[in-house]
Amino acid sequence: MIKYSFTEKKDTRSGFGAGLHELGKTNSNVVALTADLTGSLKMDAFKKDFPERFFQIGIAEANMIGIAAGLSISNKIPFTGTFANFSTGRVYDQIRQSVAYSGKNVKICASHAGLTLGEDGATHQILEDVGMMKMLPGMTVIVPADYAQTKAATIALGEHVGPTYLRFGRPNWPIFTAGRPFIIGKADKMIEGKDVSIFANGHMVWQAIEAEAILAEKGISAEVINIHTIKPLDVEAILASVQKTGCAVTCEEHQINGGLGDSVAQVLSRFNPSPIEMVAVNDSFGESGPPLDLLKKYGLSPSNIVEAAEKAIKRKK
Amino acid sequence: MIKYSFTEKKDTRSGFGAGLHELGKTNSNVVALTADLTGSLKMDAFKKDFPERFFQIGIAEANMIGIAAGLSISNKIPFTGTFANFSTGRVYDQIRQSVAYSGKNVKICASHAGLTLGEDGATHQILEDVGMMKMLPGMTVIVPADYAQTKAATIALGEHVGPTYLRFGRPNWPIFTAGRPFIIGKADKMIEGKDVSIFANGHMVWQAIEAEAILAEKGISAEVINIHTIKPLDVEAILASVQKTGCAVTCEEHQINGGLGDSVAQVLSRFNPSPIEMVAVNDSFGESGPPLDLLKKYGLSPSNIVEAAEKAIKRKK
Amino acid sequence: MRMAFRFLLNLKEIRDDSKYPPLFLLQHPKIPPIFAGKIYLAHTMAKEYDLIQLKKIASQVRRDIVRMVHACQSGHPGGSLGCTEFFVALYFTQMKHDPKFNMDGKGEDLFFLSNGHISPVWYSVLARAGYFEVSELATFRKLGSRLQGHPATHEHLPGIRIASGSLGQGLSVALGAAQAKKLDKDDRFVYVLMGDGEQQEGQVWEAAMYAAHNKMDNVIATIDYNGQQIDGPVDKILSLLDLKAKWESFGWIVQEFEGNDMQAVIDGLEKAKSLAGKGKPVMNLMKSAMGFGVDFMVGTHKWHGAAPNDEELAKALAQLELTLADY
Amino acid sequence: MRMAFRFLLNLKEIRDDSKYPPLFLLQHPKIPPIFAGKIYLAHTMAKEYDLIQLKKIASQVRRDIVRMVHACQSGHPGGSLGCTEFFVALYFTQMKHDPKFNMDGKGEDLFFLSNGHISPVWYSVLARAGYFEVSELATFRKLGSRLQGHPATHEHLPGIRIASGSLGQGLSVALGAAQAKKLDKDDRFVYVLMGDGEQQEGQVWEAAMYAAHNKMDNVIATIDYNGQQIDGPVDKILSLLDLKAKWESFGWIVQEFEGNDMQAVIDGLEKAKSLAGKGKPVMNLMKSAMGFGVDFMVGTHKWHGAAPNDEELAKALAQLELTLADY
Ligand SMILES: Cc1ncc(C[n+]2csc(CCOP(=O)(O)OP(=O)(O)O)c2C)c(N)n1
Ligand SMILES: Cc1ncc(C[n+]2csc(CCOP(=O)(O)OP(=O)(O)O)c2C)c(N)n1
Ligand SMILES: [Mg+2]
Ligand SMILES: [Mg+2]
Repeated sequence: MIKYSFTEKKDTRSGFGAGLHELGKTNSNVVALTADLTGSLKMDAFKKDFPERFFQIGIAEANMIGIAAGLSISNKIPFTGTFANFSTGRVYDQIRQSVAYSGKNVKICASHAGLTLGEDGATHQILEDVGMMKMLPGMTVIVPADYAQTKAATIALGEHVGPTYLRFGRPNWPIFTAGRPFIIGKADKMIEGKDVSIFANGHMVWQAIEAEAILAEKGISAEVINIHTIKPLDVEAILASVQKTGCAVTCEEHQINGGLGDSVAQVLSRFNPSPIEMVAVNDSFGESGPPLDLLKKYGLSPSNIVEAAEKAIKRKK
Repeated sequence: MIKYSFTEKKDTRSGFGAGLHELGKTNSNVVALTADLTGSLKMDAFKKDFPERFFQIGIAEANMIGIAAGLSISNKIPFTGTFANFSTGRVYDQIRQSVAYSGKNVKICASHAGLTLGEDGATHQILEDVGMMKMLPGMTVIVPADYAQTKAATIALGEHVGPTYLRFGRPNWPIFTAGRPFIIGKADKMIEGKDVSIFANGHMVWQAIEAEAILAEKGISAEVINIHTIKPLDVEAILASVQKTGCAVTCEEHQINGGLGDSVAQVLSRFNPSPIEMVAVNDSFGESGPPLDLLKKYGLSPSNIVEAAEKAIKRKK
Repeated sequence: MRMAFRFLLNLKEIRDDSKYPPLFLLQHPKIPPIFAGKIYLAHTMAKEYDLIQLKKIASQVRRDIVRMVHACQSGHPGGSLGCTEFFVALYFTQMKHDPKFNMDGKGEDLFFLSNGHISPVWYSVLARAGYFEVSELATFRKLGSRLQGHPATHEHLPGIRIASGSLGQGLSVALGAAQAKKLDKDDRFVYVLMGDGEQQEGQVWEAAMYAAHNKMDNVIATIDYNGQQIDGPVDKILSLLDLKAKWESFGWIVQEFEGNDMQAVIDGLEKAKSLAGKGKPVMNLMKSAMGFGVDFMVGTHKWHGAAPNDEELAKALAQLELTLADY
Repeated sequence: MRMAFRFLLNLKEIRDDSKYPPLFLLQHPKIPPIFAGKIYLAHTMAKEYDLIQLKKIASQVRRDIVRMVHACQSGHPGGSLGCTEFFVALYFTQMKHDPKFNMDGKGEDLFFLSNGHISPVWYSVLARAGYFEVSELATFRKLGSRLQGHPATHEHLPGIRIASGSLGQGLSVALGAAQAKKLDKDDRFVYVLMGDGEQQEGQVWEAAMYAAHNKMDNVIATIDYNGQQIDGPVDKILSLLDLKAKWESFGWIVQEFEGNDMQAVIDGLEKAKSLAGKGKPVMNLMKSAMGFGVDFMVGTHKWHGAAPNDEELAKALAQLELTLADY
């Protein structure tokens, strides 16, 4: 039985839009920027109600990052919004110098991350953004799991000081975290278990929850932990869980290199070497197609998580 | 006793310059591009002897990557040369789409990587380039250890087909690999040992060789392996070594996140969980200073490797 | 002779040139009557279509576009419809090109699409020109297709030499290809199309500067000057002001022409060739209307990236004459 | 009154304004005679230095530059020397600014250095203007210094609001700061300096377009139009052609002035203020000579990023009058 139910699906980017609009009301320092993607980023409500705090930059992402950094100097809290690809790889050097190294309070908010943007295909399906952003010293990196958590994370960023990368996506997705507390840097244990630790984030948390139900039927007790914050990583939560279970599965809509899997592998290798199986895109580009078909084709389905969990358990000494 | 001696120090970028010049003579399809850094990249000789195959792009790195991709369409073999920062983070999206995803035979050659560029400081000291490039599907990533190996690697790229990132640096450094075969993707075992595997690349290989001597005096037998190719990773060599030694130390002039350390951690976590200690920049920006002072301050000295090795050995079960 | 047919027929059976005598081709029942006249090899086909024929091809391409976008319920009809005359004119009257497709394009004119989102029009024209079966248009944006949402080489679709979709990169790539042609003493042209919103990307101006300084006079660039981008009219989002003055100040020869008048496009492209080779790169500012050809789509950014529903599709198709067979 | 002194003296003891009576300051033996005249608060000091005084400051700044670069045997003297008049004029006659340094710069004029490699001139002027002790100039580019090779906020050096060094980013940052000023109804100016080689970076043109469209008329940008970049003369590497026409076509008000004539710089900056506030951003094309002030360095890219040896230092210092104390 799936331990979480949902009554509604919504896109995580709408959670961002809702959170941003909320922030607009409560914090007059919050400003928003977009690079010709107001609608895709669901920033319309903010734009409508706070036009003087909304900056349309045009198709010029590098300039957007610079402008955001400049705005932050006078204590504005800029939220930039474009696709995840153009939020990271397109402007890495600008983020690095003008935001991260300069310690600016800029919130880089990125939609259409991962395979699940679907039909636009590989040029847009960035699977390396988390890896890039987590390498930047001082950068907070958050990958919320659903609409509710994306909204909560967005609102939390209003108070949080420092450069942040917030990653979300395009497709409608089950809403199952509503009401749960969201704390930056604090992993969220969704399901207790003892045989294997499943660490997931973003859309993959739901996949993990579905996988857990299948595993439970097979008599395997899986712990499911939502690592919504990749950086700073909740090392304690990871170590405590694997201490108990003895093995781990990581699940992410990201390249196998550079993301959550590597973060967990680093922690365990340094503090408690344990078998890890990684459910991620296996070092290939994506392609056009419907989101769920893509997750299946690229090995990110619940069944892949189940397989990985069984394998990880077998590998325990 | 240090197992390798050297009679000369030279900068690795000069190895690139010499290799490129060599290629210019032997392969008329080789073309070279720079973004206003001919001298810093040591491309003068190529420019002088093959002016019609040398393209001065000006300070426009994004354009340089696009032009290189375009040149490759007609079977030219373009080598782009600028600082590592502007070779990667500045142009990640361009490399991703026009080179990696398009499968173009472009050689991205990057100097002044890491802390050891010295006085220019953190804006230029990229410590995330390897992490970025290794996430790109199909990208070959090479970090040679000295002048001789950089020259050999450059020449090897003339034959190798596919997108490549070649990383080298600014300071003079011992030359100790002369005469050793260089094969892309094949780790180079420098020193046999049985207590701990030290995996290093770039300038850190020499640091590891120095560390091995200190460890030997302490009665510890360290294996030193030069992982000059980060991608494709020589998984077999890594597993075979750790199978024998039971623990690993990784050494790189890179952020602790995303580089060689994480590559090794991923391999071991998936195939043979073992203690790893990582000698790398610990998630911070660099600063201005003399190269060796910087290596010391940021924990990349031979003594840090020694410490890490001792710690890794202690952690063996 | 046979190659030209392949453009239009896409018969698998005639892929191998040597297998069938010309007679077979000329008598083939699927050759539409409008092509019963002169048929030339791709390499020499320039201007051998009369205006009526070209317009009929354009009408069919527009049908393909709306049907493709409708079928997968995603993609970019607006810019595609607006650039239909351009693509048809370029591939059927201007370029020396070989649908057998050699990646290196030696001795051929090359085309690069920088504003990759208007892939539907390119795919349709490539198929109608014989690069691949028109039936493959049905796979657009579907799992496993070679017709990716944005053009890609990754799946080896003939006709595509580089991926695009992330804006701003195409002119640079075209310059590289043009440099290679100069190195190889290959005197054919390199064409590239960009969007007007895309002009906001800095990389475009890096490339602009390079092209002038390096006298890239074998490059003929075109801007789809439709005045629209995703969030609204370009003038409201981030105005390009006097775009002609901008490109001239960057050292280019600039001309303007109407993009939805087939004759004007052909004349403009002919003119561009005559302006080329004089030490400067050539820029065409092509005034087009986003969504041209479908009354409810025309002139608005709303159809930049929206797919018609069944009813809208029917309405659109009713306005677009069926000239060749639908795929 | 006291703040102005702090600019010039950098005495730790007088950091706290309230501690010492003005008299103490005026009589302090270290006050150089050239500053015995009128002294005004930073906020109102515009034009209260006469030309002779400003030139003397400039001479001292040039001494600082060559000594700093010599001491660490790295750094960029060429562009620094060429921009000395600009920095001195800006900080000592133009900007309303507070050396106590508030990051947010509310109510102050702000300055951003986009071509961060010419940090030596900025550091010297900041120190000479009282932002930190001149003695700290000796730490330039050394381990643990706040005076990084390229300007940084990371080590909290007063006067710096953002890191630069990777070219092309400064104008964008300045626009953001200027947007914030407009939001806050703060009517001070935002100044930014760029290199001419730096104009080759596309991001500059993204920012150019944005500034015009959004009527950023509180931005006064300057280009160090020295005609040189690392690999050689700009005209040979990648020509900017008619740079004035370029910026005008991007919607800016453009004026030119001589950059190594103190009076011309002051007049130019005054003029720029009068051109501002009219709905358009203002661009100064400042014709300067790289390496100005040191005969063997002037006018060549060779000294873009090379340090003088001991002998060259002596030769340089012999040409640069000691006016304030060397650090
Ligand atoms: C680098 C980059 N930024 C943003 C986008 C998202 N995007 C796709 S098309 C488009 C608008 C392009 O406008 P224009 O070039 O005028 O094309 P048109 O809408 O007229 O077809 C945008 C912003 C992108 N594809 N690439
Ligand atoms: C993005 C980027 N690319 C390359 C460099 C290396 N670089 C530093 S200064 C410089 C030349 C700059 O020329 P210009 O702006 O004219 O400054 P000047 O040499 O006149 O001081 C270059 C290429 C850099 N710092 N940043
Ligand atoms: Mg448009
Ligand atoms: Mg210059």
